[in-house]
Amino acid sequence: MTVMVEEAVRTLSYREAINEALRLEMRRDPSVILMGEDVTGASQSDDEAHLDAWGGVLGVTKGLVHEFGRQRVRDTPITESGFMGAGVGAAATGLRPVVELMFIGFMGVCLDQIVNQAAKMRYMFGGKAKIPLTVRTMIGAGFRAAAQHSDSIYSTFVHFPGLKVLAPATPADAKGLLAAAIRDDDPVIFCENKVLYDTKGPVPEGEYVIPLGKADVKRAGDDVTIVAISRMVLHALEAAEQLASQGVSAEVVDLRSLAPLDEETVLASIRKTGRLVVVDEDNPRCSVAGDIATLAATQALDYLNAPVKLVTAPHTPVPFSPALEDLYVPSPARIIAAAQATLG
Amino acid sequence: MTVMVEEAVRTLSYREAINEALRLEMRRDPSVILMGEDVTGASQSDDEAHLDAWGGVLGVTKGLVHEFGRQRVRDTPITESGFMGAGVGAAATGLRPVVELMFIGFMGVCLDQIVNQAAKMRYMFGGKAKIPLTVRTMIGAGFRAAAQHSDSIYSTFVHFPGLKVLAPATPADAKGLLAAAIRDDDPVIFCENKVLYDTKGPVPEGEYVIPLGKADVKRAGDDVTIVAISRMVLHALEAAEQLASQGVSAEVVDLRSLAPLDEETVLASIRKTGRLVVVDEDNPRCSVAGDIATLAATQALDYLNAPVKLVTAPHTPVPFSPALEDLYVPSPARIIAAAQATLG
Amino acid sequence: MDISRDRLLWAYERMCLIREFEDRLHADFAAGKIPGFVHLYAGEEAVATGFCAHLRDDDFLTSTHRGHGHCIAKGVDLRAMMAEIYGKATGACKGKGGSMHIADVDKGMLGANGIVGGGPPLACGAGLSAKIKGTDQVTVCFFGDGASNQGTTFEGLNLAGVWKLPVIFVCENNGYAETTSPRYSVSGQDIAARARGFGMPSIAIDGLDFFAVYEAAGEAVARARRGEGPTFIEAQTYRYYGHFEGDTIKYRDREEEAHYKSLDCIGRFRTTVIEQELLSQAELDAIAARAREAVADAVRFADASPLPGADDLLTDVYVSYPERELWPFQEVRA
Amino acid sequence: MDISRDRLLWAYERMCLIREFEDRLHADFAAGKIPGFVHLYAGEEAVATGFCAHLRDDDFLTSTHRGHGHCIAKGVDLRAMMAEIYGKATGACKGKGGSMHIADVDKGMLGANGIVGGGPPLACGAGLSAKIKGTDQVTVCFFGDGASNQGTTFEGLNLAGVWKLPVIFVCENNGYAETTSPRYSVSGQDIAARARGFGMPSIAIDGLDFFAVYEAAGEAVARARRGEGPTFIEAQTYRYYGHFEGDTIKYRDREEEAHYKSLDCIGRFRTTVIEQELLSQAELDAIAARAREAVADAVRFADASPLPGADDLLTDVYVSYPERELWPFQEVRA
Ligand SMILES: Cc1ncc(C[n+]2csc(CCOP(=O)(O)OP(=O)(O)O)c2C)c(N)n1
Ligand SMILES: Cc1ncc(C[n+]2csc(CCOP(=O)(O)OP(=O)(O)O)c2C)c(N)n1
Ligand SMILES: [Mg+2]
Ligand SMILES: [Mg+2]
Repeated sequence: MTVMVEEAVRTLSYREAINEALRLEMRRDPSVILMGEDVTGASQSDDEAHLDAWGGVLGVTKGLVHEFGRQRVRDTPITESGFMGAGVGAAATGLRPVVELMFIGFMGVCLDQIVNQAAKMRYMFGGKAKIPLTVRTMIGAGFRAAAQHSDSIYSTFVHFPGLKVLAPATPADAKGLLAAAIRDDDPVIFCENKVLYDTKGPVPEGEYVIPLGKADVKRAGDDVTIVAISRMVLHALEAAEQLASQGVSAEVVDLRSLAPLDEETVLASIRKTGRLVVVDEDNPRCSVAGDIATLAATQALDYLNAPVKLVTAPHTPVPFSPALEDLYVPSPARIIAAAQATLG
Repeated sequence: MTVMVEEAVRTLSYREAINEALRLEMRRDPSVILMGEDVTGASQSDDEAHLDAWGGVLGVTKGLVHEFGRQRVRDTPITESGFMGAGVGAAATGLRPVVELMFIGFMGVCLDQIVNQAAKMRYMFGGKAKIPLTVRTMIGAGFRAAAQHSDSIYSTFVHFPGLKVLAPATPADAKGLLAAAIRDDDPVIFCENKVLYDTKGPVPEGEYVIPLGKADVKRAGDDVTIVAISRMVLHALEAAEQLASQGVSAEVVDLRSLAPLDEETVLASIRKTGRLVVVDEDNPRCSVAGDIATLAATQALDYLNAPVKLVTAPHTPVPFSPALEDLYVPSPARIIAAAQATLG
Repeated sequence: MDISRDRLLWAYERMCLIREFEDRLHADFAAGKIPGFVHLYAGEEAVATGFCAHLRDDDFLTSTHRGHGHCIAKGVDLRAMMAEIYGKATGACKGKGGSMHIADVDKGMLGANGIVGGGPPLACGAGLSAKIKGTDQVTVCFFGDGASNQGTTFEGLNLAGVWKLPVIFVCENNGYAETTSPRYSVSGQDIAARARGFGMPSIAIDGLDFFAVYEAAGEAVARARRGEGPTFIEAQTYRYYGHFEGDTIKYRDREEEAHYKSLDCIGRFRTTVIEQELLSQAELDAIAARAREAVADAVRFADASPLPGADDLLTDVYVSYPERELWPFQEVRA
Repeated sequence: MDISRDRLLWAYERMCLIREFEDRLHADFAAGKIPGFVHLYAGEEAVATGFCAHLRDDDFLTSTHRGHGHCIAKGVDLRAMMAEIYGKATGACKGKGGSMHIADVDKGMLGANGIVGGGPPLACGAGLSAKIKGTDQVTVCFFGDGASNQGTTFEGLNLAGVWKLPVIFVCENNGYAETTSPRYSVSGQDIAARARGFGMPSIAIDGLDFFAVYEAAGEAVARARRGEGPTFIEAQTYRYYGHFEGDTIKYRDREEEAHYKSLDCIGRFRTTVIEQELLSQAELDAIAARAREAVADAVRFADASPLPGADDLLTDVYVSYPERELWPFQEVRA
């Protein structure tokens, strides 16, 4: 799989970039189907006026049903185990389903189909099945959506062998990684940060596929490595900008692919800077942030000039009150303080 | 909560120790109830001969229904979300339920009730609920039970704020920690390693409660710290024994309480030995093993004389074939090799 | 109608409070005063009120994302509710839960719930508590037509049936789950009939008619109190606003909305009690006015209340937990 | 009976193979030759066989922890099955799955499944594939009476109904889920009636009578092939051995077992076909003998096969993944 940039680069929102990736992959491959709750809307109605009434709860799949029809763009009843399992079964029998789990916090009503069926089938069957399933799901706090609709608990999926897990931070990465996820022959969890949907950035036109498993150095630097995930990449870049004005050169590594982990890119940066800050909006116990620290402790110990610093959400559910939620999400200020602490 | 040893110490199996803890807590507190699939058996039958036909799939709850009756020891239909949620609802309204999730690998069919309801209710309700729920569940590979019945995926629960997670390695710890779990006012996941049920050890008679959140140094040593969980504690002790014969003094720290983590005990040992090996039967990504490495990287870096070594299961499901499963579970030999590697 | 004057007064007051509360939130959300996902109950007042009219403070109730009406009917404090929705420290949940998680366990209100189908298993647990303690407490489990498809709901029905629990399952069929009608999502089309398959009495009623709800609820509650097990009731109703605030409601027609509004549960209640000379217009007007004032007061209270402080972030996660483990591995905190 | 001689011969052979396979495993488990959890299908042969008699190789089937019978009826290779149960490299799943996960996707056998209720959603997916590709492939979803209570099962029924999928849900009611009878666990007591609530044809049949199964299955499969949607069939049957091998079966009486064994599906099949002069005793005996030999051959094959090697531990997790990420953070591997 290679990166291909065919046409000019325009500015799209993260939402538009995802929509475009879905559209292009559905055009390219008739076995790609999309399903989830209200991904079009009003499936009971034959009235044209009702078609695509929602296009997804936050409008990400808007317009697809017009091009691909209700066969391939399917609203589901509220039965996540049912339709997630249907995605797994369809993947095992020749389709390439993209299933929307509206919020990642709903994993609990359908986890078995993801981690015990999709993730394990190939291994349990001795390699005689492949499950080209993509699960799109929303992560991210900051939406004032409270404890059950704001999690970023991708680490749960990362823990399970058999799954790949992606978390793009920019519109371009969202497009390129979603295309790669859909084309991939393994089950992939694709985490969309809902707080990023309206952020904009340059996105290549036409076919654009980013290989899975590659982190991306979003800003080069020499003094300290900041590894960040999803929206935290933006906070890390903001912190790096401010650190620069203080004479500190921070390198920002966007992990992008949480599983597989791009050890090389992370380790190369740590070896260069000798200092590591990990920024993760997920809770800290058994987390991807911990994995980056573990990587350092097991494979780059001799390069570390200072203790590793984690900057994560607390070990608490996401609070509703904006006053608290804003403290919950790692801020640029905390990242700066952590980076400074590594510099002694 | 304190450790209380009231009477003499006898030898019990891990299974018997758990059964005794259940019995004593049910005697002590009428609000303690027990439920799960076939925890007694044959609930359709009034025939005395059928009563307690199973006492749990591996006989752990045997005998309890005779003393406490079918009101308090309840067989459930196969509806894990239903009865787990019933446990949560009962806990919120004044009972102290012990709910059996037969195998931890079944978490996927009821996770929501554990991580979105039980774990978050207190926080979401501003402290106005308490959920004194204990979930007993089996972990552990080595039973030739294949990928869906052999997981040790406690890290999934550790990740979620609001839960406490325990994993005893010895009969005495099983008794003392289960009593503590049942008395605790927060939801606790109690992980029983099925491969340990027939192992025996001294267990205090009568009331015996081990405070939550305390690791236990199962063997003192100076050269290298081996932190281990559940059955891996036995493997670590075996490794330490062999290392001793090679002149290496290994300290074995039994984590016991995975959440909360006993940072003090772990850090004190690392600071003493300067070397860390972490042994965990769970998969390595986003794991408790990673948390221990993270602890070292963030809080004991200056004490580390060698890179941290992890000895875990691979990033694969548990294979069925005994030939493969025996390679899957961390062996004493791997622990020894890792310890030696830290010694250069 | 076998219902006391007091009960009628109470019911009218509750319905007015709910309507007023929701209408006010609708306006204030549009004005940008309220954050997050807010699901309004306006239109469905007769259901929550008709059931809660039969409940005691020590009875239990499980709810949904659309929980304001259930809370008000069960007697949760209006000021605490409004402050919660505003994210204030004085909220029912100290601002930590918000609209989707308002709870008042002391009042038997076991929480609004952001998970569709989250409630039925919990309701079984409350029912089990009552059964094991030998009390005659009853649990009412509200959920939507969308939730009626969720596996957890069926599991709850089965468990309540097997254990003969004092639980009443109330499916509030308001015609839509987000944009999706049960005409599409419910295979077999008949929600109440499905529940009959679980061996419990099950009927569909006009949920826009307070008296129909009151009567069916009375029988179900009495049955549960007598220890005769669960009942299922599909209350057919309608929500006036969008799925959540901000929804532009492109999936249904304005004529349909007008039709249901012509059957408005509060209006019909008024007409009935006036026609049957059970209550006077003046009484009703006074209640409506008081409701308006109570909601205005709640808004003033919420507005004036302080936000939670940084310290509150880490409290209420556990009954007991080492403080440093609430932000493990790091010193740089918020 | 509208069934060809070939079909009859095939059916008898499959039933004998299943019975022989399971009886042999029972003996070999007792002798300590077989590891792990082994759930035997003996007694229930008519169900798997009666359904699979109508299936093509490209039709799909989802199964349960008690999957040997389904596999054999669908045509999975006996040697590969036995080797799998023995944990050998030559097994259907290279020894990685074992008894509870035997699969042969090429034969449309989408796997035995260790999760009770795991199959129905998967079956919907296979049905969806056929529907979207426009083929007339059919999916049969086997599950137990215990599984009939699982939320995922109800979700599968609903989804198949809503999408009119070509899926046949076959509840193998063998009287027990581990030790628990549906008399206790199924609220309402009538599994087939419940499914009717989902708007699909649903009947209960004598699952010990091959011909009854064959007939009901034929109608359901034809209906599905015609694109007319799902059917539910509760096949009432009985398992001869314990829940799993090692179970001492203290939860049911020997008289009950004797009663059901007197209705043995294979015995009744023999009687019927001989009485109706459809097949001869000699033919049947020859088939039974061949089945015995085929199973003995499978055991010899399994016995002689090599165990998987250390390299196999890390293969087949993904189609593609960086090798070092299969044992991350560590060099000291097995
Ligand atoms: C498990 C789960 N799936 C999906 C959602 C998203 N969601 C929230 S409300 C809703 C519709 C619920 O419909 P219904 O049960 O009819 O209740 P109503 O909103 O009509 O009151 C959906 C799909 C959710 N919160 N939880
Ligand atoms: C989700 C889940 N819960 C519990 C179990 C444990 N278990 C395995 S088989 C079984 C009984 C299943 O009964 P039934 O569906 O009637 O099938 P049968 O064994 O009778 O064929 C149980 C409880 C499981 N494997 N998966
Ligand atoms: Mg609705
Ligand atoms: Mg059964």
